[in-house]
Amino acid sequence: MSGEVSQLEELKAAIRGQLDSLDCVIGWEQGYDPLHATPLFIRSEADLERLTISPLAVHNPATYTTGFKGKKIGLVVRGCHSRSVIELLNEKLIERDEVVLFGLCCDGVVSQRKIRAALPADPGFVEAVELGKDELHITVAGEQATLKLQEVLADKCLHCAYPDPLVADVLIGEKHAPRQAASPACQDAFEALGNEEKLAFWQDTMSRCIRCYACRNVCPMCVCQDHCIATSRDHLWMSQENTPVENFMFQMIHVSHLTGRCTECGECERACPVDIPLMLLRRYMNKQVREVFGHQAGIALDKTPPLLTFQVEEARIKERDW
Amino acid sequence: MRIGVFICHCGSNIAGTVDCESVVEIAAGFPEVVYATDSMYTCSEPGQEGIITAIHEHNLDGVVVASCSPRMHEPTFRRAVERAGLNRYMFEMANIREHVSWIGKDKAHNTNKAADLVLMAVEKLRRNRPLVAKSFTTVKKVLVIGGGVAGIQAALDCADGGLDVVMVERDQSIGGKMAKLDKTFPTIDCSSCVLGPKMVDIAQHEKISLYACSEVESVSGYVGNFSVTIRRRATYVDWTKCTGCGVCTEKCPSKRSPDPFNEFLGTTTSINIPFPQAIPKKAAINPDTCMKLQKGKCGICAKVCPVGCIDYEQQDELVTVEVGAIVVATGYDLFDWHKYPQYGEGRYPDVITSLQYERLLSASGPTGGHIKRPSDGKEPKNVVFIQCVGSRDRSVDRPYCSGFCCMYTAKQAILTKDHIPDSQSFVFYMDIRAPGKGYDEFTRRAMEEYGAQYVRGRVAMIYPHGDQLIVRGADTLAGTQVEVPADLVVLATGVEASQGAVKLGETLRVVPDQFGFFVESHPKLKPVETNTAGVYLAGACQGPKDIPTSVGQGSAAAAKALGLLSKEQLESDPAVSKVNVNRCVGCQKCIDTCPFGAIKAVTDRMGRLKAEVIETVCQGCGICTVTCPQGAIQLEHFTDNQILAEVNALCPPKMNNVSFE
Amino acid sequence: MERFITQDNLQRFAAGLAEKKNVLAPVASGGTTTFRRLRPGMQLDFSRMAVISPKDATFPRNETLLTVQHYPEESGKRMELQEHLPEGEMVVIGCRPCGTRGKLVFDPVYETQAIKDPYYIRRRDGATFITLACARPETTCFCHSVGSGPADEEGSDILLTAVEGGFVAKAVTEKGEQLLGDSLFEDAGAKAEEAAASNASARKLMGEAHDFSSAAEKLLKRFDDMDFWQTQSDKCISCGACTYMCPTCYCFNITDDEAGLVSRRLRTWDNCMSHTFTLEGSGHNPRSTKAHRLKNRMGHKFSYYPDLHGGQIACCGCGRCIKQCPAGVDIRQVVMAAQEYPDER
Amino acid sequence: MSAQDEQRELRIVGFLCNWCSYGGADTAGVARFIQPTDLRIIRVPCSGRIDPLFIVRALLNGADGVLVSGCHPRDCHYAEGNFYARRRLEMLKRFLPITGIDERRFEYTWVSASEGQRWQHVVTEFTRRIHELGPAPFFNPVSEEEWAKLALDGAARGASCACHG
Repeated sequence: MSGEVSQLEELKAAIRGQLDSLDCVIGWEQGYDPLHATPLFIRSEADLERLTISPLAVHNPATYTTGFKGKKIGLVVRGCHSRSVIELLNEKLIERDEVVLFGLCCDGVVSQRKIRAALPADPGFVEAVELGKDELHITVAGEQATLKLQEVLADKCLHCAYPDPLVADVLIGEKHAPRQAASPACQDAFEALGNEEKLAFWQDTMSRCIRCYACRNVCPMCVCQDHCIATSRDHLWMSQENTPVENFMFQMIHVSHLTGRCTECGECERACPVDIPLMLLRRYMNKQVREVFGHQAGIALDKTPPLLTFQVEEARIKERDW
Repeated sequence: MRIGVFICHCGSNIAGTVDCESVVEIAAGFPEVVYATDSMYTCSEPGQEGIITAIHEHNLDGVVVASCSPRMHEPTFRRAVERAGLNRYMFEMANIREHVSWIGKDKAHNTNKAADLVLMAVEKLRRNRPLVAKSFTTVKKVLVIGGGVAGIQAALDCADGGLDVVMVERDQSIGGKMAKLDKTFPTIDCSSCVLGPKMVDIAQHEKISLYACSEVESVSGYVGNFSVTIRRRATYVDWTKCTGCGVCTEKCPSKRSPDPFNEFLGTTTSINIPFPQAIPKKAAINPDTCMKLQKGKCGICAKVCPVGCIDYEQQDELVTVEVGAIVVATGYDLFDWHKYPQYGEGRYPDVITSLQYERLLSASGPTGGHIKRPSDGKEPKNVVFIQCVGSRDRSVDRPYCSGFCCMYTAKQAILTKDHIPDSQSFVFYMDIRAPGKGYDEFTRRAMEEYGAQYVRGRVAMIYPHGDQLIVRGADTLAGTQVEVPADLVVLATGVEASQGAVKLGETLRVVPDQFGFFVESHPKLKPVETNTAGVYLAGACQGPKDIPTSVGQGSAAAAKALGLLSKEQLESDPAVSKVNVNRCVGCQKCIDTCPFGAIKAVTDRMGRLKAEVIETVCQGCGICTVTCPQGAIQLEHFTDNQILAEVNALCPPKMNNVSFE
Repeated sequence: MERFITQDNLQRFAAGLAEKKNVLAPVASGGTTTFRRLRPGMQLDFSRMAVISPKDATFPRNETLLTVQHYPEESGKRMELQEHLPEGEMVVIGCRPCGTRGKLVFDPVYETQAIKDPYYIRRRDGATFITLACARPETTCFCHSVGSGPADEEGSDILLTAVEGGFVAKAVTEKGEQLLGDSLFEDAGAKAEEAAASNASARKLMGEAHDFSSAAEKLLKRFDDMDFWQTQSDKCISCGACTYMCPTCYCFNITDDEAGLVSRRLRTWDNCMSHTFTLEGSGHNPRSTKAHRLKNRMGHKFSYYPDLHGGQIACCGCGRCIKQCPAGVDIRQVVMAAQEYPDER
Repeated sequence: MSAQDEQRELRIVGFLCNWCSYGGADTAGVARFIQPTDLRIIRVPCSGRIDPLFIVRALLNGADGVLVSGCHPRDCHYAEGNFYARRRLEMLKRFLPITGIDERRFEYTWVSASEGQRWQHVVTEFTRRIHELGPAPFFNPVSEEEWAKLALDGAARGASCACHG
């Protein structure tokens, strides 16, 4: 805990030093209850005092960068957030000299979904939260609950290969030893299902979707902004009808447009108000991209997304004989 | 819209297996179709008149014709609807012949399929919009790449027709392979006597500028307005001053420079004019062997040059020219016969190529026209010719026939007898291919009058024996094995695509086939056109050819270029990409993926980046449309909506009214 | 009239209703709880407030307004229209007082002197709401700040209050009273007092309400202050989660779908946070940024609507938009920020 | 495949580039190479114009199979279109399994304008494959019974699923 406090102070000092030259710095503060953080747009010393970097601070600040085009801003980034920044830089969607990156070597953030499942009552009734070194002490509906942090970390963190920012101007915290990425067990289990079961799963799951497009709008790589073909008036891509097939069509659009660009920050899944496990699709596509192109989005500067280029001889595309 | 549908019987071609009347009946019920009919031959004069009349009578603003492939008659029908006052893009075709009646046996299924194809066409047409071609002016100048006989002919014809011509030649002189030949078949006339005057014409024609020792570096632009960058290699001689007097070549002490003009049979001086009739007749230094350039010592040529044109500091120079059309005449290279183990892989100096033999025969060659074999300079008595070395042989990936080797082998056998009356020629062959005028008679003369002994069979091996070579092969007609002692073996090495062809093809967007020969637009009807408008082919770069055919193609390509540039203005295809600036977020992905550089970034008045299509450069492939995630750039006539309309026509979305929950 | 029903019997009662009518009830699925059409074998889930509001009952996400059949030219008739007015009855079980009351916002819009929306009116008249009173407020709840409370009966036909072993059911309307005649309901007896006590305790747990009384006026004052709205909307990602989950949002979109000779006119939920909501045909958009859109959403709920409709705030205080916002935008904070904004210098 | 199945046509959508494969299909027609009739061809200028989402849309709309064909790599009329297409289409093909849509329902290949016989072979083989797979299931349940079954299965997964987060 004390480590985190000193890191927070170190970060605040770093931000304070640059605040004058920046339009704002995006970090996190406590949200509507002690269990939830919310993005914080720091413009003054007073704002800076509210900054938090606890594992509850989950939002990907890279999502907001394209909205600040032409202005110079600061971002507090974790490893996965830095990947989004790199991918945006690689796609020339933001300029390197327009972002100052305050990097946090990250030990993982929570999954509110897992916390909800682990708590004795709905997290809507949370009264107090105390952060221990490896655990969360939560008072909910008058009851005390202690959750092991490891057990409520987001999937992306449990299997994160890049906990430390891959690009940063200021780096806070201690770097981690290199780690191997892995795919979560539920991913493997789902992939092992038969076509009929998978199809039925998506049919039912997509019937929950209200097509609010939170998954799209929270995605740092969804840069079409207001011009997504799914909500365009003059395109035949989709009906406005809310049915499983149209809802799934949108997910296919999202995944297709993210091919080789998804940095696996998990924001789409986090943002979904009806808990659709969207990362099943994203992770699977990313796996294919890795296998065929040896490419992972946002892990190195100056890389072109694989669908925007080609090789005359594709080493790993085996065309089928007829 | 008010759409008219016309179902063609194509005689019995379609009506034989498609119930055209039923298709008409079904089509009449399609959305916005107000008129549907059938006709015997829609493409015929009365058929087209029928369309025009219907457009007027029924006030149609869109037409669907269901008949043959649009690759066949789309232009025909577009002209017809245009004659009736419609925009030619308010027309769609359904291919119910090649894709239906000719391939399906079941009439009911065919009829059903034809109706579906008509529905797709109707649904697409409903989203078509009139497109208007843009006119643009053209540069009345032609680039000819390659100064062989095909290129020379094309250049002279274009220049005589009034166009300016830029000729680019990689070597130091034009003339190509033909300049190296001694005599030509079947007339045995002197090659340089025929070609020489034409080469001189190139040099002297006021409309032709010649860039020798030069290569095409890059090409941008589009038909009528190409911009070509030419790299002029440093020759270390100022050609504006050089008179070709040759004093430098006489005095040059470095005499061991390889001599490509003589097919490396001998060596030459570092500063050199390749042959007496060279055009341009200018000296050039081979920097690899020049002592001055290699070691900084010597400099004799500069001292002896009477006009002071030697420049050791000269650099490559890039020149940009604007041209309206391009003729590609890059010729061919010889197959590398060393791949064949049976011919010694180069171990025996007296195994030479046919082109080397030409140089031995030539009076301007390294032996002054006396046949002396390379090993010891002796005059050979027994000369063995082996045909099809790198032709018609799948084992070396050269399955094609090089076409003219049979003829020049016969010619060389005849010339051998002329040069050495007591000599004996043997020719190992597979088949004699002599289909030209006077050709077969010519090969018979070689055998009958000149006593060349033809052996039908392949050679299995060559091995040395004393100062001779033994050629062992099969005589398949006699059914025996033969061994022929030879003083000299001449390989009729086959033709392969010029080495730089694939790279040049990428530059020009002309596709090479699997062997590197450029692919013409249509093998029969468009033999000199390519799929890139304004780029034409002449000579062996399209496939193996002899001299008369190459000359003929040179003239044909010139005629195409002249025809193209005789128009004051050209029209661009309006089916190109278009940017909806409201949707464009300026990510420039389309710019990165466009193969033609047809999209550029511009800044709007708010200072935001936007993509902009250069209409005349855009070729209409649609790669950008798929690249753009927000659909801001749409390929006109093949927009997302138009294609999706076809998809939805085939697989209609289910409109079940089962409520959501 | 107050009756008692056990938990199991309520499930049975709901299943019985579902055989005759459409029943919409909170059902757990895939880790979340949403209102779904109750089908045989499905269990009611009252453990948490459903993520999506029950507004589908009176304002469905999809409504086919009419279908069109096209005919060939020579047939003489070009097209035939068929209206699709909703039929049948709908019972919503287990919605909370806030969600139930939210639908009342629709009435002044869809049924006025001048305009009567037949689709809406039919659905509203055919709908029955069996509401579940809240025993305990969530951190995002603020129904009491918009004139309601955890046991508000407004808009309900029956109000259920959880008590030991089951629920006390109070009939609010005649329709509700009829339903309570079912044999699965028992005499409430002393349970009625238990329910009343629970409701009172819940009210107390709500704590102090926000005072939104000056919101209408103060929001209007900030109308031209785009700096204010830009700051307020900093973290908003301009998605539609808030509007789609909101029990009171009633904006719709009308689109035509077609498949060959059949086409239909569809009414679907629209979302004022989206760019296309106000995109004009010319390409101009009067609400071109998320700041404009957030201003409108707040203004509409707390200023423009109340101005038009007798002070009624177009927000039911359910807190869904706060709880489910991917970026943590808090509607209470935004309104308070406008209210507390210092008056003109 | 029973005789009756062979009789019934399935819905197969083809996307063909104008310069090579559409020409190849024409060549097959000119040569009267008999083919199954299920396929309907959408003509596009280049395989690089084919958005993988067209294929997804067709499959979600109930297509039983989708076949894409373009110029052989290196032979693209637009120089690079099929190189981009190859990447896009390969990724779609590899992605389909996670959706539960049988990836065998989608195939892409290259056929040149001269390969009429090859086109016949491709169409015949692909159509045979689709018939073996049978009609594709609709993504949207079409009847109340199907809706009910789905919703029930979903509800059976219950609220306890925290396997993602």
